[in-house]
Amino acid sequence: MLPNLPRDEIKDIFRRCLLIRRFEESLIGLHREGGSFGHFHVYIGEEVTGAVAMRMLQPDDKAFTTHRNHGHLLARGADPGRLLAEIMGKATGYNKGKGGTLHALPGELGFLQTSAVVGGVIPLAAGAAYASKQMKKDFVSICLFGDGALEEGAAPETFNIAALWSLPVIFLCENNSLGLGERKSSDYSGSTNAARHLNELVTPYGIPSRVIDGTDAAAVHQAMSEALNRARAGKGPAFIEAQTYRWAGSKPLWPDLLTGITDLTMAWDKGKIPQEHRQWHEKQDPVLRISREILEAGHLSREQILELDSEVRSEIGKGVLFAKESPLPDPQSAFENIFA
Amino acid sequence: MLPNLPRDEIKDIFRRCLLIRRFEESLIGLHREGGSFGHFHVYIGEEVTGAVAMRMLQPDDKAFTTHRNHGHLLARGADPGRLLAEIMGKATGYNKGKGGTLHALPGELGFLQTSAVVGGVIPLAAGAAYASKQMKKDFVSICLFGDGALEEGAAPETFNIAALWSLPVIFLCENNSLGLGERKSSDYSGSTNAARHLNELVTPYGIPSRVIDGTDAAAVHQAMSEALNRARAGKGPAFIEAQTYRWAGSKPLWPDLLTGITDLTMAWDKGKIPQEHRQWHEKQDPVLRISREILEAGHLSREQILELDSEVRSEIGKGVLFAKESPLPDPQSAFENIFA
Amino acid sequence: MREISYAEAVAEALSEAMENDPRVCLLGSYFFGLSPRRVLMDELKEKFGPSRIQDTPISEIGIAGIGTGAAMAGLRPIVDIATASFIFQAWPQVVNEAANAFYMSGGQTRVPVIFHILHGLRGGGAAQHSHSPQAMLWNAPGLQIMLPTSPADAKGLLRTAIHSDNPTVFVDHSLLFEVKGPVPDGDYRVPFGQGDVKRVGSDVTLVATSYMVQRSLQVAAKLSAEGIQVEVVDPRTLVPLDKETILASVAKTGRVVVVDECHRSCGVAAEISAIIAEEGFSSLKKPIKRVTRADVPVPFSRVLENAIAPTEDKIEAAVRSLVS
Amino acid sequence: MREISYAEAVAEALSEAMENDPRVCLLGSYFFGLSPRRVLMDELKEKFGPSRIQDTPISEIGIAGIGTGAAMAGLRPIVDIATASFIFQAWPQVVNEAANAFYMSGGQTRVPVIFHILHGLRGGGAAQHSHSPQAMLWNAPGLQIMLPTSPADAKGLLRTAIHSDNPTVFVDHSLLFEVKGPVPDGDYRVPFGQGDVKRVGSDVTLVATSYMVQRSLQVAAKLSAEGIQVEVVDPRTLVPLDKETILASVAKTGRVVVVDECHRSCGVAAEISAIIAEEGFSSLKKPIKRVTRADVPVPFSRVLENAIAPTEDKIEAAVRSLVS
Ligand SMILES: Cc1ncc(C[n+]2csc(CCOP(=O)(O)OP(=O)(O)O)c2C)c(N)n1
Ligand SMILES: Cc1ncc(C[n+]2csc(CCOP(=O)(O)OP(=O)(O)O)c2C)c(N)n1
Ligand SMILES: [Mg+2]
Ligand SMILES: [Mg+2]
Repeated sequence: MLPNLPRDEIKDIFRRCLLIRRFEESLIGLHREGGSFGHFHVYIGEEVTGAVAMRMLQPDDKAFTTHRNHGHLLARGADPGRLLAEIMGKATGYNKGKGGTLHALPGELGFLQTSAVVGGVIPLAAGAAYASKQMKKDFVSICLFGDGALEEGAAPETFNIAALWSLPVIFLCENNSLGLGERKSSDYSGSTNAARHLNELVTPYGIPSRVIDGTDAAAVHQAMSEALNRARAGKGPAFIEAQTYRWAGSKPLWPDLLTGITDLTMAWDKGKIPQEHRQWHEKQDPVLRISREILEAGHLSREQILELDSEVRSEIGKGVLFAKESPLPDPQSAFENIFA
Repeated sequence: MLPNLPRDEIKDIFRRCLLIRRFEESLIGLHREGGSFGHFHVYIGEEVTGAVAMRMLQPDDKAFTTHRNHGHLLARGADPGRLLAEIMGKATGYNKGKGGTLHALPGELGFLQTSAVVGGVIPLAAGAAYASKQMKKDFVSICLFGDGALEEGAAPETFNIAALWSLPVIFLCENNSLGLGERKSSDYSGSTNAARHLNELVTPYGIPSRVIDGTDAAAVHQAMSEALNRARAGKGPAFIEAQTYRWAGSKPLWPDLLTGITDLTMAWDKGKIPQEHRQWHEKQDPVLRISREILEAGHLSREQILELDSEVRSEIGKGVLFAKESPLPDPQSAFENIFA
Repeated sequence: MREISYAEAVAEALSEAMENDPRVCLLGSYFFGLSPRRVLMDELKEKFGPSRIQDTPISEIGIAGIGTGAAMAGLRPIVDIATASFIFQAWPQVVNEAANAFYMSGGQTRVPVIFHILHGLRGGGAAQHSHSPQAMLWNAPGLQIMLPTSPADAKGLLRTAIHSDNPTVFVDHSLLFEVKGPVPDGDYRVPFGQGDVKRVGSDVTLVATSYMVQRSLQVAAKLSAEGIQVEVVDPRTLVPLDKETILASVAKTGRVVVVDECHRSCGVAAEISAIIAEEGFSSLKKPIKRVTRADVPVPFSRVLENAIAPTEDKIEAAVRSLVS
Repeated sequence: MREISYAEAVAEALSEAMENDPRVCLLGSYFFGLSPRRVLMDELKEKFGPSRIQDTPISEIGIAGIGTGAAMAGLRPIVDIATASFIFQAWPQVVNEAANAFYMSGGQTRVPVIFHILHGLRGGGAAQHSHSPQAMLWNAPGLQIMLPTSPADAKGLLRTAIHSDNPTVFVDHSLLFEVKGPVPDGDYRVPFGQGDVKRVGSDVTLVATSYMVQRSLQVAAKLSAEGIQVEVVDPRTLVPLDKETILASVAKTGRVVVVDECHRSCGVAAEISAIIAEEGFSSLKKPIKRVTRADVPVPFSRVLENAIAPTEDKIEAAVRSLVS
């Protein structure tokens, strides 16, 4: 479902979804072409969660994200060119090529740390919330992390403290393990948790939680509204588990565009949906889902959707060009920024 | 209440309680006299939990304990002399003077590690249980730890794994924070947990738990029986929270015999109970409580109780003598036992 | 100048910093361990209350991370880990989050956090409570490391740390608490990266850190009576390190003993020795000696602890071996 | 003799050990990381099943502790931490429980556990995935440390580790997986504490560990053409360390470069340098040089990573500086 928001805002959410999807597709393409930018993770399948949640933040709210950050950064307004440049290790990247995909950080947008250590950002995000409280500021802190982070001890330590000190922090756990069993062989890992319901892990600490379908824009909007209100009212932390299906292209090594470059016309033309990955295109793909919902609600026509998409594609295209043409950093710059 | 056991066994439990109490009292006395044996922690107030639980173990069950270990070791049969020698850093101590109070370890009794790192033994104990399962042995593993350990991330990580792998481990959490508020100033710490009920921390993982009065011998016996049966039947871990009141003499620095050398006649002669610490003597002291219960049940007469006590005292006295007369280790032995 | 104890100097620095800047706060309050000086912390708590001096659960990785994240968002927290051995619980946050944040963000995220640890052999701490993790920390770039040894240095360095935008580890030692010395008035600071020659001498250089400076001064005083003039160099901070002061002393004496309380292998003394062996080689007249904690887990019994510790006897013997 | 790859040699050692001893098992199965060689692990899993090769949650301190506790109770587990940086999560269990157990129990509790880590610069790992924690581990007495560099050493050392009653860290490097070499048949073992001269030379000694041995051999081959004869010494284990082989080589050449991938300060090279500066001083003709990773968090971009890495160019330059 769509949140009850004006058309412009819905369009904006949709635009962000497309931006993320087209960015990731381009990235996978660039890697195929032989770009060497280390192991990376894409946000395909989780776009709606990020697009809805991140735009609800105020400019001075703080955000913390993980190895699977591209969607979060783009959803909050990161420039695709500078992000891509960072992923390609270029001097013009957000981190001057020092971070890469694992640590890409548009600091000007209120991101404070992108940590590739599973669970690493959980205490950090609570810390920013602690700062807000101590300095009597209004900002809240949002912590984005995967289901796997709940297997790390840093998570419950932080839940305890965040609850004890009523910190204005939102724990947004993106559980992308749906459709996976336990971790298999050297496969990319899925949740390995004895807890049947991950949100119950915060219940003993008295932290309220919501379990939502992360591809349902209305649900994300509703859960975030509640959590933000709670945090801003000084009532303490909240936990949201946004469930999404694991995209088939998430491979242990490199993401693989198994489901193809997204064809938005599949949203209204079922005949275009191929037999392979039919579930994905019909039910799980959040970009196709929100396209259908927007059509049905009459916010945009088919043509308008395709037009928006081509705008987005050309924006991404410019970003790709910018990143490709950007220079590599000066080797000597490796010795800068060790200390402030 | 007393467990439904033959008189001899009840007497044995009682004897262990007395042994622990008299040991700790002597230790505090020795420290007063100027013994220098580092910071130590006593088990006063928790005797019944240890005395009942430890004697239920089979010889090849494995046990892991903490900085507050004296009671556990003695309850499972440690020699007071060798334990005291260890605490005094003597060559005849269980660890040849290398461990001291914090790491005292009668290995021959199935203790594998005494860790003074809060939470340190929790994964270790699950590990011994894993070994039992892997090697298709019957032994179970018991993990003794305080309420504070639940604030460490190692605890939930282990609960998750122990549950997932159905490990034969018993988590016996001795919550001695009753009667304390949150940790105060530089006071000895009490539980600082947002969870109102500590046992609920294991519930999400599907680990069954019991909350019991740790001074109630029958309750300890019942909870341990269930947990042992479960573990031996291959049904996985169990969690027991044994609640006791914090003994007034637990100081941040050195334990202080604020409640005096225990006068067992207070068990039947209320008139002897002084105004100060009345609650302790009347309600909280597990040794006085079990004395009263034994009297009431007719297992032992007043005289028999006092006789047992004086036997115990003389045993402790011998231990003290042994420890005092034992030699210090040869300085060169510091360089032995680094590797097996 | 006023003479006060090291512990008082630290407490003064904390008190003044908290008065002057509402962003300065403490997470954890065992700054003075269980020493008698912990009354100083009680006084600070009285003065500033729990909103500024926050007691915490036993959750080192959580608290270190919260301090780090708070620093990223503009607070200037001092995270008190107390016994240094338990910074291991916080290791991922200290060495992999706090230390890396500024660099890996390309200079965007500043982390003005201080981690306070009480390191070293304290008598009976045994294997699990006696660590000196400063060598491991030095191997994690991005952290500043201060190890004051006098009241004036303690106050002046702590002030510098509090005003720094970088994560700093305050490597403290409870055996220093009662050391007395003159402390200047006013808002003086001791800059990082500036070593101090704690005693001038011409025969042998003793490079020592933290409590080992005190031991080295004792040995120097004793040997001076015999005509052996020992120079005691105290780097005061490891990151940044004042190599020049060390190398200048070695250039003068040609003989050097490095004294340090870490375990020997890859300890602080190893690094200082390696620097001298590379950059001060031409002035060396004798092998570089190290006096360190032996590569042995710390035993409990005092006689054993002593056997593995960098004691005055061992420092003295090392110096003598270079001048005989 | 058969020629196989390093990765195959490791897989053989694991397979044979699990066949021969039901107590040997694996906790975690990213032994070959995400390299193409991970098919070897898939084969082992096929052969031994999940009861012997257990996948785990993302819970390093839990798993390291469970491996340690299991070892205490008689199992012989191999705990695979995979990327070395995440052994920091397990730090308290590795350095404060496993390392200390035998000693602090006065020789009662044996801990036959192996921790496997993939360390080092792997190209694009950036600040949080590229650690070489062997120096920090060396500073924690009670741990054996092996760093094989050839297929034969890998198999032979791993066998020794599996039969040892002490905790061992297997410091592995994914850039070694494809190195090929002869591997003897049968149950041979490579003893711990016995270094290996990987190339004989008379002019300069290169002491190198892990993947740096391969780089050093490249440089030695190149310089040999110019008449500079470099001896490459590979200690193979840090704990125990074969000082004799290192010192004998230095006695012969009088010139030494220590090469190592840890961050510079308090790294492995620092320790080896300090040992030589103390015990091999009289044979030194030149300062002891170190080529290490710089004291900089690891940057992502390859050009930057290269700038801080101990590359062949830098090794060559260091050697040349000693012979010019
Ligand atoms: C502490 C730590 N352990 C292991 C890893 C290796 N690792 C990288 S991503 C990943 C899976 C993370 O799963 P999840 O948190 O659910 O995020 P997802 O990738 O599914 O979005 C693992 C195990 C790591 N980065 N950090
Ligand atoms: C990891 C760690 N952090 C801090 C300490 C210091 N410490 C020693 S005992 C203790 C309190 C432990 O409380 P609890 O686990 O409830 O045990 P109790 O002493 O109450 O029996 C603390 C914080 C420690 N030993 N280990
Ligand atoms: Mg996930
Ligand atoms: Mg307690």
